[in-house]
Amino acid sequence: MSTITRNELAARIAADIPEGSYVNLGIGAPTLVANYLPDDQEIILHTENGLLGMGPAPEAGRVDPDLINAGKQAVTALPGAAYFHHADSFGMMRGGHLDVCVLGAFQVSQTGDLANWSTGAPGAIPAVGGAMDLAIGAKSVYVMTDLLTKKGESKLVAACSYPLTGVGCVTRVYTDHAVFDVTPDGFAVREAFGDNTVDSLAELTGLALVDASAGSVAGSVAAVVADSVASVASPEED
Amino acid sequence: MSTITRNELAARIAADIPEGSYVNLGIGAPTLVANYLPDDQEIILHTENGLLGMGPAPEAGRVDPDLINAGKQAVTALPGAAYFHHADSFGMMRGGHLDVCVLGAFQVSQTGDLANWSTGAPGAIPAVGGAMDLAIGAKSVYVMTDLLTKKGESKLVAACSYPLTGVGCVTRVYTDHAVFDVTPDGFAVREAFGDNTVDSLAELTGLALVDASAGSVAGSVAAVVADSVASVASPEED
Amino acid sequence: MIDKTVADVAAAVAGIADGATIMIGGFGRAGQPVELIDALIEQGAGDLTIVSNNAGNGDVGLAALLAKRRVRKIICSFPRQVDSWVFDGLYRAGEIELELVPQGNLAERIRAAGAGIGAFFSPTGVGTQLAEGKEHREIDGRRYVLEYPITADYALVSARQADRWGNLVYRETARNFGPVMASAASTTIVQVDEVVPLGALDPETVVTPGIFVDRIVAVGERAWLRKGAFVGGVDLEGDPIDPAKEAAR
Amino acid sequence: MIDKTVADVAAAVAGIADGATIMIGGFGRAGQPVELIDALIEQGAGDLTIVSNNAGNGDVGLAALLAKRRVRKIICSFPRQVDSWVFDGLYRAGEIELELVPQGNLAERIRAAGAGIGAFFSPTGVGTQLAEGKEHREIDGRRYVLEYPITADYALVSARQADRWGNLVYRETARNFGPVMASAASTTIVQVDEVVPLGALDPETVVTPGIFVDRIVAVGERAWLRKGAFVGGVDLEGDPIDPAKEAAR
Repeated sequence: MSTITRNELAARIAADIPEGSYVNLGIGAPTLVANYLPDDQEIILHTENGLLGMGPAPEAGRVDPDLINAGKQAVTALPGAAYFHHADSFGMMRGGHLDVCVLGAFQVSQTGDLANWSTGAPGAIPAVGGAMDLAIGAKSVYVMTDLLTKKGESKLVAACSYPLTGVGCVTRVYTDHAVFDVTPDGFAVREAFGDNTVDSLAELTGLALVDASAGSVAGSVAAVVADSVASVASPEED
Repeated sequence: MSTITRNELAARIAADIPEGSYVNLGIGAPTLVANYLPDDQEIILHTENGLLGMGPAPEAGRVDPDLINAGKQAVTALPGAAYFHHADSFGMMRGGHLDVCVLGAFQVSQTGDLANWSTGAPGAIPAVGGAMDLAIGAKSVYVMTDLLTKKGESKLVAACSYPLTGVGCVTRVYTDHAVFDVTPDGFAVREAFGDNTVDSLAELTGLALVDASAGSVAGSVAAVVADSVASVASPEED
Repeated sequence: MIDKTVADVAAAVAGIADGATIMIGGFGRAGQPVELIDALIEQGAGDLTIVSNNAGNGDVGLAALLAKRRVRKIICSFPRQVDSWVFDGLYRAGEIELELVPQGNLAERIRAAGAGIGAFFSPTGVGTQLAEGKEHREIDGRRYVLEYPITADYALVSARQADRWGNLVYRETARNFGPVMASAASTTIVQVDEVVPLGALDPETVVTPGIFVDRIVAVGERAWLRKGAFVGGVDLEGDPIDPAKEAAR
Repeated sequence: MIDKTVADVAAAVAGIADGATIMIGGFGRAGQPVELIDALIEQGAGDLTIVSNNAGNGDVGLAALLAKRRVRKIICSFPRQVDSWVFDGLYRAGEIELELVPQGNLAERIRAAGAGIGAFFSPTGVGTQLAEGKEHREIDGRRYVLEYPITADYALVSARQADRWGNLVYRETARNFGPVMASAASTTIVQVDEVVPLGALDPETVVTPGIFVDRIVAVGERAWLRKGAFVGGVDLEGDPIDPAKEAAR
């Protein structure tokens, strides 16, 4: 089936974020979403290491090592920014003040469980960072991921086999094949890209899916996307 | 027996506070201690409504209603001051960062329980403010009070009959008759003023007292104090 | 463009319904959002639960709201003051419910609500009437009492300056409960002396980031600041030692 | 006169004993007190427990301390980074103990230690391996895990400026863990770019009040600030998306 590129997916997610939202883009691929936020709207980015009003990467030669994002990349601060310490920053997340957070994933279960911090592989060095705080730390938790692993297995699952990051925390999953909402009845297909259908997605995932796509495709970024072979993986796999 | 004045007692307490201490002086009579802190030493005053480095009352005509102490009196801020919000301010107290806090009392028990917020009288309007936080909020909790009530009853007691402010929290009691340490063996007379003796204090309080005064009177402010009739009451009685 | 400023205090308090829980900032008169409270009185919502350190001073602000019988219950630490006669009368008449909370527990419970903490063990109040019936636990040799968050539908806060994103700075000890209350309410409404352009506030010195703020209204400089940094003659009521009383002892 | 400044970094870390628990500020390299860590290496204390968000970057600072085998255990949230090879090697060899804590719980546990909170219920980590064996409770329909304070004998913190009373201001996201660690340790040691006269810091903008600070040492402006507010060519390692890896997918 056809897929959209990582950048197309980032644009698709960006289109769902209303002006005035407070948004945390995690690390890795989700940070691409920032590139597609409309220039004429104000959407305020949070980075959990202590900044609201994060701006884009600095110009070459203007790197400031004291000003970084959660991925430890150089960033800038916009007019209207504010700095704060870690307890305040994570209180902001835990207290439910962020509107949207976009995360990568290894697996998402049909009850909204998220696994994105550890493969549980023996000998792997564990590292969690802010993953568990982010997973429970926004009004809407969006996952950005390929639908399938490199081995072709579905990342949408009945129950996660990888160690959990959070329980019942995911609101919506944006994949290269389709957008899924987590509902009390399981995954609902909100929008299928290209030639994907609810039936074909059900076959790929091995899950019973709800059809919630009626009318939702029109006007979306993805509606015009044809076959693309780029993959959208979560950076936590690296 | 002879007693010292409220101001003499404030001076006596001030003499026990080393340079560099972080000190909270409660409200009412304990605030007099500030008048006797030596001008050539730096002792940093905390007021729990959000200021470290509190200075004296402003000159007439220079009252700033945004700058008040815990008793809601106008104060000033010294060079080196810092403002903070209530959760930070009470965290500072609760976390044991203050060296000394000086409080008034209705009663102090020989195990160091403090009662200073409520007489428990029927119909009284209860108000606690920061009393319970202060009681447990310093490395040394000093009480400043008359030894006797207006009816002649001892404020040092075997067990408090008034509602408690804190349990086992008092370090030392400065009264108009004598200074008492709270010890595992009960009250120990650290210093007796004028013609007070351990025996006479035991009679006044009706408590068995430890004599810990040997050598501690010499050179103290109180040693030169003769009969004084001024009383030292706790403001919370008002 | 994000612009949280509203035209006037009436717009600021629009939509507050009967039965709402409202946090009101301030310690005594410092930081008390008097203009917002006046607007709330005008707006008319009643049967309110108020969370505030004190229970009103004199006949203005919170005291005036109480006098209008709009408040069913107040959660506070220090209702009784030299100038709390409005509350005193209602309380004695059994016409207002009081939940008394030690001041630090009040601040921390509000902070917990804003920071997503489910409950916390505090050493304050252990062994006292105010901890009776609450869960106790000994941790590492010290006794603690379990305290729960205090949330609210609205917070009314007074600050010095805001930008249109809602970033706030305060002034001196008027900061007091503002930052924690702003974080704990579903809708935070702030009155400021002035709104400044976006970027005018140094991001290092913002005390309340705009994420916690929903509506901003400029009310002009407060009366005592109009003639400069200080004024005399302001009726600053304290909890003073009464010299007459003291002399009579 | 209160003067918390000390002459040099050796004086700043004097007295740290074997077996001490030490908090080290910083998120990656931002705010990492490299000069104090170097002094600690020189000073020689070992068998340490370190509390820090990361477990060292490259071969300097915390990584160098680890490489000297001075650290028995580390409590952190994110040890594995692109440049954490020193930690990685020790961990794989079983030569360092790791307590992994979600980043927000780490910050809040440190804050709790500083603020005298006995324990708190956090929603972070519920249902995960990192909450296994811990007490859980449902409060108001949500599940929480009970987390305890993390205290320390020392905190090593990097800040922008201090006065002699120990008031601190930070710079940008280098603030990160500094304020909470300063509040949580028995002895807080701070390296700053510069010490300014008492009164030079605006009391409205002090981030860490001096009450939390014991020793201050000026280490001069950090390398990347020497030529102005920005420099190029600094080896700023991130956790980047590796373009080569990405292309190969």
